[in-house]
Amino acid sequence: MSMLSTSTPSFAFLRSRWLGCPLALMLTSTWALAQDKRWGPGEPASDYGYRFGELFWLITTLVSVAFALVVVLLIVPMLRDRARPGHRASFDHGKSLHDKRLTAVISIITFIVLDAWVLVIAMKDLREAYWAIPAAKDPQTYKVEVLAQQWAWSFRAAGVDGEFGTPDDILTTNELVVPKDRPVSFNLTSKDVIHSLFLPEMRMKKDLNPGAINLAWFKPVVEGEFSILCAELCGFAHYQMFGKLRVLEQGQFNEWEAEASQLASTAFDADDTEGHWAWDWQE
Amino acid sequence: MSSDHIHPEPTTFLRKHVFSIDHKVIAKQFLWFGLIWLGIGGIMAMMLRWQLANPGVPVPLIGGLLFPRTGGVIDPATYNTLFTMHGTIMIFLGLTPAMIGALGNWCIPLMIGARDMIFPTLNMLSFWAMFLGGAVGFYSLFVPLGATEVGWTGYPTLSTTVGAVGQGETLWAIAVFLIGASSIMGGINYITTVIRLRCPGMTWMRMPLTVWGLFLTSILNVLFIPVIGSAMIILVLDRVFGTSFYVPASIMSGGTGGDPILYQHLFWIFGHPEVYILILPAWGVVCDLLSFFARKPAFGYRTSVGAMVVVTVLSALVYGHHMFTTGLSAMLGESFMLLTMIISVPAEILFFNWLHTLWKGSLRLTTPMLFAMGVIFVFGLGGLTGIYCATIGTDIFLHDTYFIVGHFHLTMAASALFGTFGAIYFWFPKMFGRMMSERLGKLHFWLSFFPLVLVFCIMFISGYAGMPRRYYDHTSAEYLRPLQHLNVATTVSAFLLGVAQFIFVFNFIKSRWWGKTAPQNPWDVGTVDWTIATPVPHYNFKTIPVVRCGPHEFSNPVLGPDTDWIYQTEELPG
Amino acid sequence: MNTTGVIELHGDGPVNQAPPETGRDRVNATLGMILFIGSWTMAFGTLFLSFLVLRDKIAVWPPAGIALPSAPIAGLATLVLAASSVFVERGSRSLSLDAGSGRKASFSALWITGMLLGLGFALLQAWLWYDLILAGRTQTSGLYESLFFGLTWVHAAHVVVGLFLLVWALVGSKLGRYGPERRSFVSNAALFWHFVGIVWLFLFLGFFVF
Amino acid sequence: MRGISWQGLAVAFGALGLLTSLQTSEDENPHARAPRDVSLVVTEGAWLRAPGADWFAQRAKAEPGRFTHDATAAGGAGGWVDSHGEYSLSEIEGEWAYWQWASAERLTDGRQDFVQFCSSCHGLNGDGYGRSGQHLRPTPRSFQQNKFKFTKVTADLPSDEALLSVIKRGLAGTPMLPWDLSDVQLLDIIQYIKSLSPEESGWRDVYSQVGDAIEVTEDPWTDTKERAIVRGREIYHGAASCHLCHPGYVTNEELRVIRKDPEGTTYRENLTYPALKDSEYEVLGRATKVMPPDFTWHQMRAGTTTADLFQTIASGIKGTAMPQWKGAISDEDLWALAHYVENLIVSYKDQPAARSAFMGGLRVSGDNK
Repeated sequence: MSMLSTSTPSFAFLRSRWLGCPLALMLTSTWALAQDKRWGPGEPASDYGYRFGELFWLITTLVSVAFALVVVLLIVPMLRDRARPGHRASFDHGKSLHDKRLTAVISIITFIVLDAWVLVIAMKDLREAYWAIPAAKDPQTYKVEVLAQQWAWSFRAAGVDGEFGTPDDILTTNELVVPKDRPVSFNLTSKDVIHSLFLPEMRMKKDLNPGAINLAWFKPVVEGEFSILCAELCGFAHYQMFGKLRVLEQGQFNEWEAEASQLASTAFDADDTEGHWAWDWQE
Repeated sequence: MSSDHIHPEPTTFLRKHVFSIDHKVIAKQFLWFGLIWLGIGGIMAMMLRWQLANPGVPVPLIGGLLFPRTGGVIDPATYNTLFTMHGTIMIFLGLTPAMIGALGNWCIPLMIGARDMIFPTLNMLSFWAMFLGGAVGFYSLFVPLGATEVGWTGYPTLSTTVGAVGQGETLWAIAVFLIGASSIMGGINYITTVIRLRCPGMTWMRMPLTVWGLFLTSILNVLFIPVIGSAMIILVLDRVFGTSFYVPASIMSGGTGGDPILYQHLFWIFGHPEVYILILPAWGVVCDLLSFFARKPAFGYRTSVGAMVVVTVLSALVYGHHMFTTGLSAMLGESFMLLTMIISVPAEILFFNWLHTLWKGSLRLTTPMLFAMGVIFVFGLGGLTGIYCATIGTDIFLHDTYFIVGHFHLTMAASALFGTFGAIYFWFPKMFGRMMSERLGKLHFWLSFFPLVLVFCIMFISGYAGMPRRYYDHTSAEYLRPLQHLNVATTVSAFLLGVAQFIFVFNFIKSRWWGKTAPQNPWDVGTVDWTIATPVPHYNFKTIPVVRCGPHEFSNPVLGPDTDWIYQTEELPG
Repeated sequence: MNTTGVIELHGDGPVNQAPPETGRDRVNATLGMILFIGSWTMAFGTLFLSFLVLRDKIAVWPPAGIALPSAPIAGLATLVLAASSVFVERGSRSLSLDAGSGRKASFSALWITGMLLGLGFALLQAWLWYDLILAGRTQTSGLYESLFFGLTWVHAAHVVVGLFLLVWALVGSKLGRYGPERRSFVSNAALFWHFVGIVWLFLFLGFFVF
Repeated sequence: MRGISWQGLAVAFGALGLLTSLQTSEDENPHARAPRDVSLVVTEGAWLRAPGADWFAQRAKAEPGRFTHDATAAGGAGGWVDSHGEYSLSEIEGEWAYWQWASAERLTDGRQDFVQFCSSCHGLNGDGYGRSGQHLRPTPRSFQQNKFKFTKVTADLPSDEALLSVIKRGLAGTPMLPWDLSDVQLLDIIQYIKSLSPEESGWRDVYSQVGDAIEVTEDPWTDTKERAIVRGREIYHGAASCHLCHPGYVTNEELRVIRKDPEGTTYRENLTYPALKDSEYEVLGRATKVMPPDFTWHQMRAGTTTADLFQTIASGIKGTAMPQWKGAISDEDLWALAHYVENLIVSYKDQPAARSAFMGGLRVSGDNK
């Protein structure tokens, strides 16, 4: 026994930098790779989109450190404390007051560093971004009613008159056109099964439940064409339920809206009641 | 009813091997049953991976046999069936019997010094209910329109007649109900046995942690499986009798209808505890195996037990984190986020105790030990990535992507599977009276470990890149096309992982019949199960043992320099 | 927990003759039954939770303008089931009181009365359904009917199982399988029957009172 | 004892089930029918009208050995014989016609795939009233009306190949997807769809015609695309009068020049917008209306290459105001039209700036808003 307690294990390799360097290298190279479309979701295109990336990489850093610690504590005994003749394990039930205190302290530290830190930021993100649905009354808010079905998206915008359920409502299938730099607010529901509206570049996702209306919003800050995917299993062609999101600069968007409204009025068939499906906007 | 009452040893084949009420035979039945289903589920996974890496290319070797109509190509319906049945099979028919059924039946009576389970007939019924559930699930593959295609979560309205016509989904619900009934029967049996049949001296704090894990799992089983049972009954009522519990009225037409979200709540009230149902026995086994092979007492036995109890309680309160994008209210969302974060504390305590058990030990890196250490690695990876999923800010993007697939596979699938493997390698000598090959066992571990980590870590990358799960073909959407190389890499790793399992199959079968005869106690371990002869005699203990010390008195200085362990039935010297 | 220490193997005793029940066996059996009832409480709790959630979606409760199940019949059924539970419990207790005296007559009379009352409940339940179906309301008619038929069916299935257990206990006692010396099955059957009664009480309160 | 009570239980539950399932209320909304009892088996095979001899001549080339020409068939007129026995030639009321036999097994396979993949929109009976087809415009086809819009064939009814290519390509801008199913599955589904046509019409009617794909003739304008566009513009606004339904892409002034109309002639209001048109296709008891596309705005359902456009224009859109142009104008002009339309799509669709400059220019200068 005495042999055990006096022998000092060698931690020399821990003092060397060969453990810390690869970790830092791995993290940075992963981050760098993840900016590529082949390895990550690319640059965010909505005003709150950056929040996902920041939080993700904060968690990644914390988690990497914690996991590296676990791996080191796993590998060191494997290398150092192998059974061999004359070697005897130290006898420790870990039930002394000191051990209990150590457990409590480490628990509190990990909770604060790993969880509480992230929690505080997440709460801030939720309050400031994801759950801060813009007011419907605000004329800046661009409102879209989404009716999903197996396996397509139908989008209804109010058109120039700003009223839903009128002949000039702009109806599109699998294609959504929105103005840049204005908050886009959704009313989401489904005809048949549950779908989920996933705008990866906007970092937005929300389920569409039949029989209920869900709310979601985002504010595009980049012009261009983006993806719409379905993120809730909705049947065989779930994988084909995608659409196109076009973000237009405000002037172009106004022209587009006027023209689309005009075309919609032209196509309006007043007798076809079953073909109209707008509902009262919900907040 | 009671195991104090002794039935004579059965003589007919039927009584001895089929409708046996002996817990050891039932444990073996569960083990074979579970392993066969794990194999079937694994083959399904391989087919899924094939389709994802090579969309629309016929499956090699078995494709032509299985899908003759499409020339071996997996069509979208078959694909959905495959991933649904893969999930269902792995959870309900693979891990549940192999982990809880086999391990529970084998370990609980032997480790607490009992002659059998307290309700042996109920025990037998538990196996046959599960068998029936498996049979119904298997049969559903052959009905018109095939087995269910709506994901193992079976969300309505996709799982009602709105989205799934045909009998497949109904049969699936019935199968899940039967398997649930089996788990409840087993759970009642385990709990009562642990409470009532511990041998003299086996106090709660002297029980091996394996038994603790199984005991807590049984409590979760008894409390939460009925929830899914009821959810399934309602689903069948909706599908067969035309009620509208889960079928809502349309927003446009107004009217009063049911609520599909109700099912999600019910499912996850069960579903989250189910994760812990699968992982708690693995945790218990890991606690024990680490101590056994580090030749050190399990560090912080009481805090480990406490942590597992806290996890058991908390597991019922965190289910909402599966529904962050469903449209939970802000208050509910934030509460569930906080609660989910809190559950990481007991898990962290367990990690601390495990790593501390290893520290300054005298490690015998046997196969069971490697798998136990593998669980630490794999569960560490899975558990830590749970933080991304618990945080709503990141979960909104990651929900229903491959990130989630990677996360839950590492936590509940890979960890539970590694725990099961460790347990099989460890108890095989007692179970079958023969040793498993250590050399093949270690090969199996290393050849499983690296591909497994690779498979699910690549999934984290694809998930971070926004690749949704349950897609038949990721090359159809423009956004996902650049990510296809990740799919190919995952598939290659998955195939390596699959091939490595043949080593286990070979080792298991060869050792079962042609292995080296096992000594009574090959691992130098002191728990009660190793005090008896191999093979274990009828009714285990000729006289009920009396326990005089804890299960982990390794390297105790009072034992003297010649030995570092002691049987639980022996008094510590001095 | 076993406190007696070493227990010797019984060896090859007579096979078909069940040995007498010890107090320990009774505790085991009751503990198992309590766990089972706890489990089933979760099951019915789930159904009741669903009931509360969905009931909240119905604007006016009970729905106006449609045929509803008759509250007086349901009330009568509740009383009948409660009475049945009382008789069954007294029957079950009479066994333990009779332990040693060997009398079984009072058990049979009480038990049969409880059983017949249980059957009466089942008939009243059937009457409730029949009435509603005659009025043209079935489980497909709407959410209220879904709830009413769905929940009462699941409950009725347990009533049927409960009645079966009561009959089984009675027949067993006649055959001498159960008696004052072996009464775990009888007391567990009674426990189950009370559970079925309590579930009905909640359904009754949910549908007809509140 | 045990047996009796199990039987009793089974009978009780059976009776319960029967009692309650007999009473199903009939929902008024055809979209919301509860599909609890869906038949998945077709018990009878069907004889379906097949295309003509030309189609067989082509098939004979594709599948050598299967089809042989027999000069004595059809009462001496000559005809094709299928060695597989699927197709046959028979006479009804003096008309010789090719028929195709779809066996009950094949229709069952088709039925099951149809229920899996198609019924959510097209309805479990193929009547177009699927739950997901609710509120959907354009409406999903009912397979009981025999009106197929984008088949690109010479007659009213499409051949198997034409339907196959529609299903595989999908209809852009609608929920009709490009389906990733094997040809075997799709052809079974197609046979099932054909068998849904009512007795004495569509594929079951001896008098109906099954058309083959419009042949893509050689494009005479390959080297002279500019001239084709100019020529197409003249045909579009002149001989073919496309602007009556589709938008006119000219000012009133220019239109008068192209049509050689006298000064002061006026044209329809909103000339640069399409005009809503009636169709023959009925939904919930009334004929639906169809919007002819504005090529600079709407998505083309049946492809945007010149060959696609050539075929679409040539065949017309069945059941709508768009007639079959093949034969009405020369192939050369059809190709010119295709080039003109393709040019409109390429130059202006999804290009807001270019389009508003172009359409705005037309609108300010004329009286057509």
